[in-house]
Amino acid sequence: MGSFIANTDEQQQEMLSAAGYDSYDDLFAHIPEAVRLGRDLSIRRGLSEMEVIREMENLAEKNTVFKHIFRGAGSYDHFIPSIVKEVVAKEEFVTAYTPYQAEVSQGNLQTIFEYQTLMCELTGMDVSNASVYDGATAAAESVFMCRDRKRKSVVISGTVAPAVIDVIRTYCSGRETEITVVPAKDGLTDKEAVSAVLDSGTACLIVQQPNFFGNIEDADELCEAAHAAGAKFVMSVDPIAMAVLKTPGECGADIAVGEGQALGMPMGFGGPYLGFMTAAQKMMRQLPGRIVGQTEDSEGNVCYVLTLQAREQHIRREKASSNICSNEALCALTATVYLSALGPDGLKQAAGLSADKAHYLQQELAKAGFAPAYPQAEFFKEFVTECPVPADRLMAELEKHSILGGLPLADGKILWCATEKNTKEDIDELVRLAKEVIC
Amino acid sequence: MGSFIANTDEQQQEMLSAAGYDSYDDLFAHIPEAVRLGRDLSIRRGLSEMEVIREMENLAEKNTVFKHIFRGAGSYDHFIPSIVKEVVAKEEFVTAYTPYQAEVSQGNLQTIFEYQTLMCELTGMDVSNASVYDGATAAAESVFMCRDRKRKSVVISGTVAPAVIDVIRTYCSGRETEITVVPAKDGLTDKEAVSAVLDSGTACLIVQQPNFFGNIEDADELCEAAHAAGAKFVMSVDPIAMAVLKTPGECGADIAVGEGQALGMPMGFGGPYLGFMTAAQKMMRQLPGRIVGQTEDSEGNVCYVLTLQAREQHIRREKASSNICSNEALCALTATVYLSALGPDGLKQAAGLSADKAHYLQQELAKAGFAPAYPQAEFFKEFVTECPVPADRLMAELEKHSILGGLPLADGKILWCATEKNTKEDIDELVRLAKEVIC
Amino acid sequence: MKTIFESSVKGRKLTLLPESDVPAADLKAAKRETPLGLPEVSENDISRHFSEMAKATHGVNDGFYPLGSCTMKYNPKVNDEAASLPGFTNIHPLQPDHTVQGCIGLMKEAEATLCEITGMDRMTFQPAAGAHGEFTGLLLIKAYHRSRHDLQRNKIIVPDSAHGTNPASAVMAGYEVINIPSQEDGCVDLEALRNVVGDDTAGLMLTNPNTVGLFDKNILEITEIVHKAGGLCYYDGANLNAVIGIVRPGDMGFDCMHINLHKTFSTPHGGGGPGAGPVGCKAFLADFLPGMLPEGDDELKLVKPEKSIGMMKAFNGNFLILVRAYAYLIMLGREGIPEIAKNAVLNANYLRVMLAGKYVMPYKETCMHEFVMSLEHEKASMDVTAMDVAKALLDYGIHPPTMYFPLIVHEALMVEPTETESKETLDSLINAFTEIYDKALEDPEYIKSAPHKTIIERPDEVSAARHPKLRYIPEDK
Amino acid sequence: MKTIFESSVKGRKLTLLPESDVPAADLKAAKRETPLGLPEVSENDISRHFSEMAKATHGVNDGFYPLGSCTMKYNPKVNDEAASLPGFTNIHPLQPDHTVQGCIGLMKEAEATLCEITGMDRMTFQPAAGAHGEFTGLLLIKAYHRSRHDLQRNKIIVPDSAHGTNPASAVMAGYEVINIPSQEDGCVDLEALRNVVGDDTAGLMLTNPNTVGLFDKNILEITEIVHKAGGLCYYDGANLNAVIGIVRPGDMGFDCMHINLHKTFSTPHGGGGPGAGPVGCKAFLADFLPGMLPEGDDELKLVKPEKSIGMMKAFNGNFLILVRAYAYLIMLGREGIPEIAKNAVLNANYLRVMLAGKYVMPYKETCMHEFVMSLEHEKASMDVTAMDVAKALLDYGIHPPTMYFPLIVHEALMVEPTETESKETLDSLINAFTEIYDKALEDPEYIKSAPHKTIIERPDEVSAARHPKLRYIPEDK
Ligand SMILES: Cc1ncc(COP(=O)(O)O)c(C=O)c1O
Ligand SMILES: Cc1ncc(COP(=O)(O)O)c(C=O)c1O
Repeated sequence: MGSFIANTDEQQQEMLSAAGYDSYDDLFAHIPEAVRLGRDLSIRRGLSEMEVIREMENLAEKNTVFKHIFRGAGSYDHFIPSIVKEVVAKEEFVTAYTPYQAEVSQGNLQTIFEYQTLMCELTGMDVSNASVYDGATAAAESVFMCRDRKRKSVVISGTVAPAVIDVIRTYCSGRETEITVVPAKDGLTDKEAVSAVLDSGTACLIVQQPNFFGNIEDADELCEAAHAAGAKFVMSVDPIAMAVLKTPGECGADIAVGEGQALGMPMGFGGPYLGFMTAAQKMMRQLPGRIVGQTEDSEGNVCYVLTLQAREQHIRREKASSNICSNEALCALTATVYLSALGPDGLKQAAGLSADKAHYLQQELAKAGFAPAYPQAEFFKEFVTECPVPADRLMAELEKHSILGGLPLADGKILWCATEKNTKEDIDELVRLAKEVIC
Repeated sequence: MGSFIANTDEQQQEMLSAAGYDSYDDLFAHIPEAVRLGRDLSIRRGLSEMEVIREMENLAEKNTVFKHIFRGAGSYDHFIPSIVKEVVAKEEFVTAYTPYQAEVSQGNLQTIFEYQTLMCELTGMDVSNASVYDGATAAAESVFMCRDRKRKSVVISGTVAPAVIDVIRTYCSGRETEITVVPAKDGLTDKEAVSAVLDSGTACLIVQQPNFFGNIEDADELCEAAHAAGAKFVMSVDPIAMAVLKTPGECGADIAVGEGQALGMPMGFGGPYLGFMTAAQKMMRQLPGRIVGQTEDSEGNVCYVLTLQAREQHIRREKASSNICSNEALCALTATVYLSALGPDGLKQAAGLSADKAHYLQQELAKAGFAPAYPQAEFFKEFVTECPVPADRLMAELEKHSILGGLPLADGKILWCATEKNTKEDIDELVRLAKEVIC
Repeated sequence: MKTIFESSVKGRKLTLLPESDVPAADLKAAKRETPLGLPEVSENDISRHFSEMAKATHGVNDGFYPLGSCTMKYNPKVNDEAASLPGFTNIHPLQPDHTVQGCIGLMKEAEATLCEITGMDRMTFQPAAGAHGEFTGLLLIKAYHRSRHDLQRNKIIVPDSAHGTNPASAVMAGYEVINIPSQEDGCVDLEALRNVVGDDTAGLMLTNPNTVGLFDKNILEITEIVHKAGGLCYYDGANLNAVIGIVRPGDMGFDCMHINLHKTFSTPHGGGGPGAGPVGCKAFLADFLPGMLPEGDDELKLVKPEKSIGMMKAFNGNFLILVRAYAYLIMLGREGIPEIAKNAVLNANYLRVMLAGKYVMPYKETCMHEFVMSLEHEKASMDVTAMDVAKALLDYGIHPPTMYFPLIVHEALMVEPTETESKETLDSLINAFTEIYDKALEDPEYIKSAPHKTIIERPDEVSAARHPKLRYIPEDK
Repeated sequence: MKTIFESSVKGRKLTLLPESDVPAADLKAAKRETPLGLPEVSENDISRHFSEMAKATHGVNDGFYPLGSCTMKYNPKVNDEAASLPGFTNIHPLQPDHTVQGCIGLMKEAEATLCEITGMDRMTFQPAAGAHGEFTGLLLIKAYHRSRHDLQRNKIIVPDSAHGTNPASAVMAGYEVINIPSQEDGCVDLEALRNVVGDDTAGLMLTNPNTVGLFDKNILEITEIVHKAGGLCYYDGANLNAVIGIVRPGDMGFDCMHINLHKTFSTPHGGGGPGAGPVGCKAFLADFLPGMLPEGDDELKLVKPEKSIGMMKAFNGNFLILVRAYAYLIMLGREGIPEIAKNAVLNANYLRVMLAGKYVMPYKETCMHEFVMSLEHEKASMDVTAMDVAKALLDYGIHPPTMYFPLIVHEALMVEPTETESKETLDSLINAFTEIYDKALEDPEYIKSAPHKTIIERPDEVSAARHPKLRYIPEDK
């Protein structure tokens, strides 16, 4: 059996006595018999570390690690620089708690301050929080920021990722919040239909950029439509795309949210990921979660603290803007190091390469007989094609060559993705195999 | 192309000017034309980090990582606790230089002091240095510690690992040092033959414990023989075995050396490993390499420094006890953390389990038709068997099942090894396969 | 300390990505026009900057961290090693089930183990933290009542000693919060409870041991009162470390609950997350669980429960955190798990008794894994507050206990030593507390102006909130 | 700081290894009787102890490290990531060749690349460090002369400015050392050299740039003089960073040489190793190389050269260090390699010129990657020594330059900034040096008692050597 108990049996006895107890039975005597388990847990015997690592390796080996990944849909195989992994593995960062004690947490606090700055830079917004659970919960929290007594309904474009829509629905299921999902048109937000449903009860319009199908929305127009109805405009964005596309700030959005996984986090079967949230200045006090601010100590030194806590659950309890307590701090640090390592040129390069590869893949797939599903739309690093055969057959063939193909959609189409990690050679191989399957 | 140059082109220009140079040509103008390369290096173009890591992964994949390893012969597949890897990856430990500046190197110095203590404890000797390159060079350096004007020859038991003997030979090839290797008898040191060659010119007798064949030598008797001839007695030992076997100190050895790889270092295709050297007090000033000592600072605080430097090349130059400068400090730290993690019980357990598995393997192999080569000898975690078929055939079969079998020896025998990592199940599988091969 | 932005030099960069090997895509969409203000630095700059940041951060590796309600135990490194295996990290969340049998298998085993430990029947791993789990559990309760068309149940009862997330979660789930006062000993006032339950009671949120560290002996009565009124009982599992292997929430009458893997199950806190807050429930609630649950024996698959409340998070939750917790679970196993609770409780009581000589313990009973001390007396007599004592501890290299929580104790310091701390470490805290007390008597100003050895003095929190500076702004702007 | 032994508590332990699943072996051999005095600690104790140790160690990640002759450049993390791939770490050194094609392929490529960089024809990766390489090279020279039955060549010529390892290595190889004085500029005195060469000359050991950082312009004449006398020329490659991609030792007339991968090729120093000191040589020496060399095209194998001097180390050298260097080599490539030398030289000259205002530079010429300053004047005028200035730098978070080397310059400080440091960092050193100088004028005692901000003051080295305490001894012993 493994154990991380520090005290030896002897020490435990000594301490029991010192605290006035005969034995552990005595120590636990105040717990009513009726609720005691009174038996051993019916779980396996404990293992030594050596056995644990062997068993974990065996489990990991039961998963297929694909060499070439052409699937995105919310989780992306971007390159992670070594320095990112090195920095975020530092024991101090890994093991600290939320920085309640500023005097011994300046490093943690300052990196969050840097994270907030980076997220504002990326999205073009004024203020940022210190992270929420993931991109989908970030979108859901944004609804709560916009809702008020008068405006309780939400309009979501049908081009927003289904998982994000699902989470928003679930989050809103407790409080009466009417959700209208406006079906997509040709892989893009149906602007007319959206304008038609926006009204004086609409708290916000939520749009994704690039959208779930990889297509680039005309965000300016959608923002105008939302604002014309007095609703807030929320954009859920791919942070990598922010290096090249018009930002939420530039589009006039009130809130920007998104999934930060692409900024240095592994796919990890879905988490931990990073939900980021930035907002226009006027919405600062509606932001959920931790926020770090700069201040001075009693000697006048610049320093950092958790601030605006009057929004938070531990102060406001049932009146808090959100219930969030622990967030995804280490993921926010990861993004901070990633963005520092890439820098402006590197992030533009990552964005550019992803777009280049995706466009090349789309052209080659089209030649091979996989027609683009939305030829009129412009896309970034993801796109949808038709699939002349059942998608499963194609996927099975690709899997044999350690390729994870695009995501089969419910309508038989496929959502492909490329990043800077996909080489021309790999793309050509994929296309060759795909061609074979449909011949 | 990759680059780790900090300064931008602009900064470089600025600095060139500030230092009084027009250009890089100007900066290098003093180098005679005749020796300048004057062309590009004929090597590959530089890569980005992403390409580098992909290429390194491809190379690594061209190697076979065996799941089950039954080969030792100087490099051992012992279990490495996670905490060991975590600690030795700390950037400060990894990137510092030799601790010349004690005031900012107390951590490094103190851990070396702890390492020295641990090595003394393990071997039962009085003093230790801070490491040398590996076990074989440690053995070779021990010869130089023993040699003097009168005693210039070395007697080595033929049961010492061939690689160690080779290195001693090479090290001694520069200065006239007669080396006599006394052939083994039944897998053990031939005591009579050894006694017969020891004489007043013998600087030292070198014996390995357990020896290359895995057998346990009667070190006391050999020590007596060496001392009787006025020679020093040097023992090359397996550090894991020290948890259970009589130590060099207990046997009366003058010097103990050994390969420390088993103490937490990966096999790594041969290095970096750890040469350890400990000695009786009287030989302290003959030790080669760095040594750390405890002292006090000007305020009376306990602290640590590199000491006894009068032995070293940077002070004594041609009169130094050795030329060693950089050693294997991070490996010494690895051993320090490993031994702290295992503790006395853990190390005894590692030793005991290795011996248990090896003995089980030997018995099962014997039943399967692989007779022990040295049935009279007692062994620790390695042993030699006969092999009724060409060893290559057996190895090829085992390889198919991801098993690295024992080391085929020149005489057709096989040197097997087991550690705590080999389970009964794996051993039974190996024996089953081996049996099949000879049927 | 300089920010990373202040090290930026125009044009400085790393060389991470290759040139393109395909034609350039020509995007016509509206482009970003604002300059991208990311720092331009070298890898060396990054290494040094974040080394400096790490050194200005107190981790568990730097010393004792007896932060009450947070279970800052030692995080075994084997957890991290397991979670960094490429067979876990490089797995896309939307891979087909047959390619992720290891992941699903791990979820299945972890679920079975944690259900046995908690006395629950099924569990979802989607929630990313404790608060997220609370919200999930409350939605389960809501779905349950709705499924029975029991629609008037719109109130959640929460003791005033509860963690702030409880009432906040209840509101997010669309409930009205009914606060009930605690008794003097922090336990539930049965009378008060009986008075508030009714056919509008959706449920009760409770943690046991409660937030002052005491085990509520009336727990079976409490849950029965709620059940009798038709409500369900939600267990805030943040305090599971006290009872793990000894008492099970399921056996205390709770219907659903969350677990903080980042507390009891030793996954690191990461400076504020990521954690994981799996939610377990009794069988009758299992059909409502969110996300995808592992099913099957040989061929495992992820299946969405029939009447699922939906999705609490995209994908499968903080899976790599679960990997860590699972490594910990299989390492400790049957014999190791109860040792946690025993030693956590012993360590807390040892400290409590040893400190009772100098400091006032508002509760004299045996505590569980943590206890609360009150500095009310010190504040009155020497004008030294809980905050002052906490800050003075910083100079000993000890992270202070939780301050001013729970709200029902004045000048509270809440101490949770955890089972991974040794007697020597506990004694060092006793010593520090004792010295601080003595110093406070002798020279209160010294304590009131603590800390003295940290890189900054006490920060001005008021002006931070009054004039929020939430991002770096370059000097030239 | 407590030693790990002082945290030991009898019976405390980790649980790393399983119970045995086979019968216990019953060893009859003589057993260890002395108690095994290893510390008994928890994993938590280990984490905290070594965290404390790491924090008391200045690494490159903590700040500037301009240690002359040591090339303390930034070590890219991608090197470490590559070297931690299981396909490298979990490889037994005695695996059959067909199972280690990746390792041999890497050795082959690394050899080809480093040979092109140095102008050598073949290379062994067995030597574990620079000094080990020197010893290897000298044995090659010896084997060469022996093979020609040229047996009277028993002297190695070494300039008095040489690194201490050079004469020490020569002696290990059984040579007599002939020291020749350097000229005032640290360069070889051609007359003195001509005077000592003869038919007892086995060879010359030299580094160029020399140890004062100057490029010896007469290098071709020097190597010719030695060659004419029948000797060979050995190049100490510790200073390769200055000339890499610009000048090749092979083209300067050197016959063999070592490279410090842990200097020029950016493998970390590990607090004093492990490094790697591959030895390259011209074709006529290749048959004597030690260890196993990669051969073959498709099916690679490791082959021992025909007349090999033998083995310098068990197995294949510090292979995982070579992996790091190889990652660095392929990353920089053709264009990146010469940038190293250019920027290393530029950074050194920038510092040299900027510091020349206050400090005396004994050599006024353009330096290469490092330069030497002399504090002789300061010692005479203010009684402030090179050591004092070095210690004062510690208070700026800067690791001091190498002190008192080379021996031919009095009160020497040898500064090597490396190419990975930025102008801002160099300016911070200039600023520190300037402030120290000014402070020394004003208050020399302050500088003489520096450092003031480190965890200890200057240690008493004399008593350390006089009463050596080389291991921890428990109080009760
Ligand atoms: C009693 C209690 N409940 C709930 C929570 C919330 O957990 P988390 O921070 O993971 O959301 C905490 C955490 O501090 C807690 O102490
Ligand atoms: C000029 C010179 N030669 C040789 C060496 C020896 O190298 P190593 O320490 O790797 O043995 C050094 C290292 O300091 C050096 O500076």
